[in-house]
Amino acid sequence: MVKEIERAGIPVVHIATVVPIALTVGANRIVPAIGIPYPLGDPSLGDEGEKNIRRDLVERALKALGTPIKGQTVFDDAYEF
Amino acid sequence: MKLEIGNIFIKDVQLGQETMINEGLLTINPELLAAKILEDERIKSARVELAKPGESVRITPVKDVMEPRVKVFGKGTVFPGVAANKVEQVGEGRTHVLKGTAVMTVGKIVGFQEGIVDMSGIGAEYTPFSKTLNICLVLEPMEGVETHAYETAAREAGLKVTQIIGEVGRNMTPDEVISYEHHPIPHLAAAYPHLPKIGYVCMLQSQGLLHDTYVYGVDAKKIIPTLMSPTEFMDGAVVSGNCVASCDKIPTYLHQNDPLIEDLYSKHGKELNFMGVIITNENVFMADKERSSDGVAKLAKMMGLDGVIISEEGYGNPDTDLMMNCRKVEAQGIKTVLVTDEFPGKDGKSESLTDAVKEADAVVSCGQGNLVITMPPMERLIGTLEDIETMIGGYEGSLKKDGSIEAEIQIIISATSAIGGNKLAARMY
Amino acid sequence: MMILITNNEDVVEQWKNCRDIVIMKRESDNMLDVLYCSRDLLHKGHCLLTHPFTGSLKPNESPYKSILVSETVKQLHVDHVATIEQCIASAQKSLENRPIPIYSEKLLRDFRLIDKDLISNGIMRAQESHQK
Amino acid sequence: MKKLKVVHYINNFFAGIGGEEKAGISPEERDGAVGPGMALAQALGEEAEIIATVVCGDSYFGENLASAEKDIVAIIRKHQPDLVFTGPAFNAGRYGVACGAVAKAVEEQLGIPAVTGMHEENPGVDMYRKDLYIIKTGHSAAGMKKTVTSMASLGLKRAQNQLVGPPEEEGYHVRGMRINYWAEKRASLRAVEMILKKVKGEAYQTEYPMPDFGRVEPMPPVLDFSKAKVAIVTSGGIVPTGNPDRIESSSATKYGIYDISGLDSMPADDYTSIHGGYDRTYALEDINRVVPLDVMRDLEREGIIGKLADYFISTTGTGTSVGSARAFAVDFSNKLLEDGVNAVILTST
Repeated sequence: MVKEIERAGIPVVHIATVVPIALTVGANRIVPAIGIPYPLGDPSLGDEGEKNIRRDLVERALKALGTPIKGQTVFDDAYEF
Repeated sequence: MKLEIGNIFIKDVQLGQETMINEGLLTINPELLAAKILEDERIKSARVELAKPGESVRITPVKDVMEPRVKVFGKGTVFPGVAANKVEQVGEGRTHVLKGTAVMTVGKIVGFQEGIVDMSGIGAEYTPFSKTLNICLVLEPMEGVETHAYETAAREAGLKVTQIIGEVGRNMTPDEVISYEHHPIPHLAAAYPHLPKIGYVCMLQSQGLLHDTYVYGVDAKKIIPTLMSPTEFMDGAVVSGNCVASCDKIPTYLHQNDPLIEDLYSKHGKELNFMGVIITNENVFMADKERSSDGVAKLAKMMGLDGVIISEEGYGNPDTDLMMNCRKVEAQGIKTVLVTDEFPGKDGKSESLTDAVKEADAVVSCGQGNLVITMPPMERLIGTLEDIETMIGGYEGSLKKDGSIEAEIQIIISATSAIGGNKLAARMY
Repeated sequence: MMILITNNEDVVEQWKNCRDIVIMKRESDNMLDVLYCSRDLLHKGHCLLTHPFTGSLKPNESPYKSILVSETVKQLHVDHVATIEQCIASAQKSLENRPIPIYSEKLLRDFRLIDKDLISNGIMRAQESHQK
Repeated sequence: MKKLKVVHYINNFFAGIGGEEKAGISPEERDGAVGPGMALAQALGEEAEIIATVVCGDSYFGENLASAEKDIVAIIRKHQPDLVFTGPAFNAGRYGVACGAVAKAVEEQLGIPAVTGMHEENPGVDMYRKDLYIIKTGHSAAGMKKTVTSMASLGLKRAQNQLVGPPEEEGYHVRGMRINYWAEKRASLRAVEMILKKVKGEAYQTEYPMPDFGRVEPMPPVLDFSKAKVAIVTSGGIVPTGNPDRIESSSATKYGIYDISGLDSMPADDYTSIHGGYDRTYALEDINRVVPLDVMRDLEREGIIGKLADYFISTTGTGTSVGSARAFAVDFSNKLLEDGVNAVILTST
């Protein structure tokens, strides 16, 4: 899916739970999600905490969209923008 | 290490008083063999029946298939460490083979296991054992014997009878002698410095009851990968206890006559340097898979191999070991070719294996087991048709009134064995 | 501690008094429910201790399945998630081709016996290397 | 031998009616061959005759999938042809998906053999390769002659129940079906020969290709988010309660577009997850864990992003064949472009 969106000319970032699968499917900008049943949340945190990490994740996704890349790139927490 | 294989070509077999061979005719004494089997009190009854290529005969359910051999000189006996044989290092000296014959253990152990050998008709095309003179031991368990115990009894009965018959060839002059040499690795490497060093990784079925293999009598679940000389296989060091999924089963016969070993030897010293066999297992415990595949890659590296061929036995669980072995051996810079069979479903459209790695870019297919065929009725039956419809590959309505059987070729013994002995293959349409 | 997911009452019978095993008994007449349950645990970071497709019996042949999963949670074990997803896809496909037949009780006992023997090998191996 | 009756399906462009501006026309019928049908008729020669051509606009087909397919099949049924051709669609994405849908409907509902043609990158190939014979074509109509010749020969074989050869002989895309055959040499010998070639770096042919996916060049970055319009797409199976579009819980054959204008957070009681591939309890507790509407609305309000699209797009990721997922994206990307969306955040479970 992600490839066809990009082929149509729209930059896309894939917040993916299983990074190797995202790589195989061909996403170019990948941000690792938190967990499979809760990609942008974490039930162990309170509402406040959950919204904060969701915000961090979405902001990292936007940063990824704003970063020039040559090939497939995983923007995990080790990545320096 | 040198082993001479003396092939005595057997053209026909018959039942009679005295067990002997003359001019290619093997005579065996059924009472003597039955009496030997019944020494084991776990077995209630034993009958000997013959089946010859081209006859209108169906044999089912088939537990194992073995080739009668006898060690004429050199240490140990055939089938070391099993069926009361002493444990001794084999693979040297000379071994005589009653070429063209096979011993089969026939009869139910559990309701769903094992498959069919048809001696003629379309079913015969799919199994190597429609071309051998088959000495069938039809066995029945004593009431109340627990399944594990009876499986061992049936396995041992087959090995004992195969050895007794093999003895007949001890003092014969073979029609053909082929010698197989196997030298220490430095010697081999120096002998053919310019030829690619090729190894064979043989994955042995090792999951549990009816899914086991034995190496010198040791249950393969308990081994970690080790190096073996190809000649040890020829003396029966590896024995099958696997009775499930008849089409990809590797009976003892195919370990004794491993097609990959034969074809690697045929090019040894000419196009390649056959460095030896790494045996490994397919345990259910995931950590064992990591340990074993690490061991395979380490041994391949230590042997200085350029490439390996990996064969597997079974479906599902072994696919993961196959891919782990492939990935880790390629990571050592050693090339791999995988030999496997396929189960892409009735319509042939789904994934053939339950695992895949991108390194697996060189695969040889032994055919897909979901193909449905209709085997014509046979005049004579050895065994029982009781469980056809619950055997793997069979289903409700498989057994027709006229005795013909419509089923997936999964139901046929060694139809798609991933050791590569057949010409059946599959391709992408 | 280990988690044993199974729909095989003989397996429960054999391992229920074992201190280091939590048994999740599933009531279902084919293996899909056991596979889904194991998958959900893998998604939360548990990992496989035994392979989901033990035994060469196809998913539309044997009604029984037992899977051993670690109790401790680490980060996502991607290979194991891929393995169970592929097994689920294969099981769905083969059950779609032909559902599990109605077997006699005698035959069901044989299927339970094989499944029990295979998983017991895995459990004993795990206990030997005191898996947590 | 009586002449075989053939019906040919093409789109607005190839029927010469017009380009994008005419992509909205509904199905209509023409007598005899039209446009590429002429070359196809020539390739069919005396054995078959194109008695009618069905024309439909790609946009009309895309937006009215069910009704368009029903009407087209009705027209074709009326003619009772022996053989149907659709396309060739070359590399036109929406036309390819339409050709595949029509051909599949004809085969399944009318039992009439159908043949089409597409370039390998056309999403219709992955979507329909397992159901249809799709002749390999070049990028554009430049290769029309060669394409229609292959389509004609394959079509005639199928209409006359002759044996269809393997993909490399007949020129159709590999369908992904594993068929047995008897090889010359036994598998072990083939394995030995293959390892020797691989070790020596010589070319060899694997007998079972591992599944893999093509690569696409990455898009240039979005430089100024404060003016950018961002949309959320998810394969996490989030749909309005009651699943109005009946999206399947796995192997989805459709996607949904759901309005979120005016909402600051995903309302737990109006939305649910129907995804068959994960434990849904956590998503049901808080849908924002899959579709981050609460955070996106904050970012929009704070001016960090220009605008959040008024809708999100959803399907179920598990089991959905690569082909269908790609076809969905081809479809909804057009809508995103029309609505001026400059960036997409895709979430998957």
